[in-house]
Amino acid sequence: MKACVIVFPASNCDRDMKVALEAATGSAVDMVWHRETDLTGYDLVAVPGGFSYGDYLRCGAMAARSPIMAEVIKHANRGGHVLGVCNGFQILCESGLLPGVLMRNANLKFICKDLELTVERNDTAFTNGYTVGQTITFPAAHHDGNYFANSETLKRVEGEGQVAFRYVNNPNGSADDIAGVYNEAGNVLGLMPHPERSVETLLGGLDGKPMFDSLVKTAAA
Amino acid sequence: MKAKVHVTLKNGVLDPQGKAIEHTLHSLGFEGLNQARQGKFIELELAETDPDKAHAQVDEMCKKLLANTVIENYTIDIEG
Amino acid sequence: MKAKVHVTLKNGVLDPQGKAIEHTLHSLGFEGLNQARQGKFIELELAETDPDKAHAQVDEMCKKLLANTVIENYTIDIEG
Amino acid sequence: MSEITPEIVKEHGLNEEEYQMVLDIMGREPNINELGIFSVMWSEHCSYKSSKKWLKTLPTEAPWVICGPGENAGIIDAGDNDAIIFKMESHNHPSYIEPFQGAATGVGGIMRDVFTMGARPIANLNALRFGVPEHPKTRHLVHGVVEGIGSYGNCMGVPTVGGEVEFDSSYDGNILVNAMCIGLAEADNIFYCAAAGIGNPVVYVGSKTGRDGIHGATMASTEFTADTEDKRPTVQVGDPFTEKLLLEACLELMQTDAIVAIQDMGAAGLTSSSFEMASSGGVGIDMNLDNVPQREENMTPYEMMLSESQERMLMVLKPGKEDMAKAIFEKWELDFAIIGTITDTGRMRLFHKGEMVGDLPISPLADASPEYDRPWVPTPKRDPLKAEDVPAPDNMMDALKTLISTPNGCSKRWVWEQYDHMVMNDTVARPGGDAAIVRIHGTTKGVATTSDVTPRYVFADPVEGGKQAVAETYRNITATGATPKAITDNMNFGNPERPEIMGQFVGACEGISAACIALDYPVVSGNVSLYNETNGQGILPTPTIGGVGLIADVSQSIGMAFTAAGESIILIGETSGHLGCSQYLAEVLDRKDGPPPTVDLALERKHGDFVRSEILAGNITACHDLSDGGLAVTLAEMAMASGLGAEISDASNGLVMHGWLFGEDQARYVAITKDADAFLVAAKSAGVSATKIGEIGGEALNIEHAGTISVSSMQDAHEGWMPEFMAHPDFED
Ligand SMILES: Nc1ncnc2c1ncn2[C@@H]1O[C@H](COP(=O)(O)OP(=O)(O)O)[C@@H](O)[C@H]1O
Ligand SMILES: [Mg+2]
Repeated sequence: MKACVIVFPASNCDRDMKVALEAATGSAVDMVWHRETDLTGYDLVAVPGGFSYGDYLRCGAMAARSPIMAEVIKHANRGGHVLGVCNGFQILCESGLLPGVLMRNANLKFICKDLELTVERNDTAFTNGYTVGQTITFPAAHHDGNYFANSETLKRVEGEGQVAFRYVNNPNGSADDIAGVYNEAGNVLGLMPHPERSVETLLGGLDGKPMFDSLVKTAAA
Repeated sequence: MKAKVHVTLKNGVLDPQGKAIEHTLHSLGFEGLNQARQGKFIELELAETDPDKAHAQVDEMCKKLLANTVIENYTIDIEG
Repeated sequence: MKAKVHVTLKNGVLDPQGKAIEHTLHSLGFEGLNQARQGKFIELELAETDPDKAHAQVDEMCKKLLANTVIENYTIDIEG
Repeated sequence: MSEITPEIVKEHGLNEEEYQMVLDIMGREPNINELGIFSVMWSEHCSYKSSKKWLKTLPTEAPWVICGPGENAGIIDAGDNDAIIFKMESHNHPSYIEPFQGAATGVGGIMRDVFTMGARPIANLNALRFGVPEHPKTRHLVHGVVEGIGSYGNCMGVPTVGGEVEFDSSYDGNILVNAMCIGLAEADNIFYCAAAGIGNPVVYVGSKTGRDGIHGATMASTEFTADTEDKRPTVQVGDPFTEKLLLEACLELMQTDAIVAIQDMGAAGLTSSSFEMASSGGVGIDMNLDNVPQREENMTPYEMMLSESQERMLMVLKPGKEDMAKAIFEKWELDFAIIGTITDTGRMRLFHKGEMVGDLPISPLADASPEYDRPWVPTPKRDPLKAEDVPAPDNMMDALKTLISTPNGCSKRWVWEQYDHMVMNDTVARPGGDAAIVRIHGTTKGVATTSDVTPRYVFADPVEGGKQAVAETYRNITATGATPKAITDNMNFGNPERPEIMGQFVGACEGISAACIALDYPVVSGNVSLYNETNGQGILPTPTIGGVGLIADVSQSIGMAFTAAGESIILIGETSGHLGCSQYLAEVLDRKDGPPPTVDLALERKHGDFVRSEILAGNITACHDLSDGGLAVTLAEMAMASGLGAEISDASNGLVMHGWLFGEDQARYVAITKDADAFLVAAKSAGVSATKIGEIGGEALNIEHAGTISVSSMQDAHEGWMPEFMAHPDFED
């Protein structure tokens, strides 16, 4: 699998994502600066966590207007895989690739802790290493993870099976306990918790590994 | 010219900050507060001297960046 | 009654958000933007029916919670 | 008529004697720009005039020390060309005035100190002290400070892995916000501040200069009074987004050979950075202030020289490297301006709009900065307090529950969960244990770190208290399996012009020195914050110690949570039941008398070496040191961290039970082992006192002759206070 990680000004989980992807793919992962304009040749484009543009104005808003995002959208429309984590999820929502928005956590506090999630589907490129209903643990670290969509959109997201993960104990006020969503085609995933922080026993456990392995397997198939 | 932009959440959109303000003001003993909503107030200084053109330019800025029109409304006031 | 509160940074206080907005609007190709400043706009719905009392109450709210008077100014408009 | 009136001199915080020195150095009356420069350069904050004499007595050397105090931060060698760079710094006064921005810019400032030297920050800590919870400002301050620290560190993508939070009435009007940063650099690519190369360009990078924080450095050096309000406009606002860009841009430029010298603009901004660079390099600088990137219109030379706008750096580049450097900073969307030239004049000459607006000799100004031998009196020793003479609690387990649920004894999870403590994916030991551990990226090596001080001990006996602070960091690091290597200190004290306060400072330095020498654990950096007084009431003397240790293989490190039922619980060290100055005395009996425990440094060393070697040999599965609240609290914390209980047998051995359970004798650890017999033999042959006191098991902590308490009820009590306290609304007076 050929993967790259997009770097915006003040992305800060870019290296973590690169390390996780390199461990899974066994090959070098490119870092792509947000001013670049070509994403051909990649199987997976990862939009990492962090504080692009300081989270100023609205989280992800300024990054979503970067030149590279037009290419990310093209890549998604070609059927390529896109994974947005944390700030990456916010950016994908702001760019219109994913439905809904991420608002300030209900208690207005930044929250950093391990969170339990349930896997809603395992028929996507991201999750075929899990079982449906499985409980997994990813660390989360965010200030704006409160998923919101208007009732119509939410109905559609639920109806089309676009919910990827739900929180076991909702930490931030997200609608329907949603922790991650797919686009309609299922090739774009955004989620708040960090699978890339969960690929080593010594750190946050191993529950993130099946996601990366699943992507590699899909790309090879 | 100066432009003043108000960006507010659409009706029905969750407003965690507004909710928290309400909650805190209540616990601080303020009675009779029915609702609080928090929005943004952005002031721009423009080189443009024609009010209509300035308005059009700011409208463009709102659509492209300042507001997320899925959840937010905006209003623009242009001042001498 | 309704109260509209504008909370803005005092003159001379750095506005990192405004700066970033300015910067991004420039890179989106908007020319002639000299400055952007970002503040807050808070709308309150009050049970109070006397404008003066409502004003006094909101002033209190601003001092206690809505504004950080070390670095921010605020203005209050009361509407029918 | 003279431009500089006595009032102006006084406003600049210079006394008559100091002003006479200014006149002597200048050979004429200074203009206002020059006076402003003297004022900040000779402020307590920049000149260390009250503390210098005593700081010089601290031990600063060891074979692994690459750079001791004097530079932006201290540096130790971690092998394989890895250098660990760290320092702690206070932002006490600004945080009291505006908690969010004050704390945030404190974090920003300490990170700049570290990355100026070529290091990528890999861990932050914060040691916080607030007034009592009942004080009307406390909640507001906690709220703002924690949010400010989080907002800055989280945005920077540097994990905040440790710290302290304590409450005491002495901090009611004077909170302490001490921020520490640890960075990782290549040992052969470290950057210093000494300017060199006549004709080389002096370059300004980062944010634009505004009118922020003018006189911030002088403010940090005077007592608070009721009219502090007037100083409010000097508050600086932090911009972590810009700092993150500045970090990446600096590190990128540091991979080239363009930089001769670099210095961050911290307190006293352009003045102190340019003077420090020039005086360490023995050169002069001509500076053209017209080229300084300015955020506001009509800024005067005075304002530009004294501004404390954040997120700025000053560099000297090699000739011809300007364009390449500029391209890097422009890529990162930062200002870049050539504002000066290195000269051989030995003078700082300032130009503005075609005129020379300042002309100062550099080394006389730096060398002549005042140094005081302030009068001091030692703190009187307190009478001994025997455990038998201290009343027992009605119920031991209730007393334990009190100790783990008070503001000072409760869990600080509410705080650290607002800090991203995992970003960079190398946090092997998260907050909540003894020391946090971050792995050195791409290796098996780890850096263990903690911050500690017990101000009530230091107040009662500055010398023993100073030793204890160092010893506690030593134990916290040791308990993870790492070897303590060096410390940074942040000396927070009251008004040094009072002999009792100066005596606390002198005593603490003596104690810290003794401990550093005995433990082979030198001081490599530090910071002094004096005048922490409000209307004549000083804070408890608080010399915060930030300890740093190294471990070769992080997979050998251990935590403090009980590991498995059936494993043996060993108490290491001697217990006399010392209750003077203890948490038990303070929280259960509401008393603060008695002397603090004495610290036997030889014993600390012996026990530390033994525990560490047993951990690395794989003979200890979990370990926790004994500090506040003694044995009972240590056992409770190990139980709460694991959810497992324990059966403890009465090994009080003739001591009163509350002395055995709550005494705070030093040099002690609780270690968990699978093979108690072998462990006790090893301890005996090392000459270390060790006793098996029980076994892990069950769902309660059951202490023979003392009582039982369920682990879950302890957890509820321990986790309860802080969230509940902070859930109340935030009064701003
Ligand atoms: N402000 C803080 N930021 C991060 N971690 C903190 C903070 N305050 C306390 N902690 C963490 O809580 C734990 C307990 O702190 P403390 O009681 O001071 O420990 P000890 O007694 O072992 O020195 C430590 O792991 C410490 O790092
Ligand atoms: Mg401590």
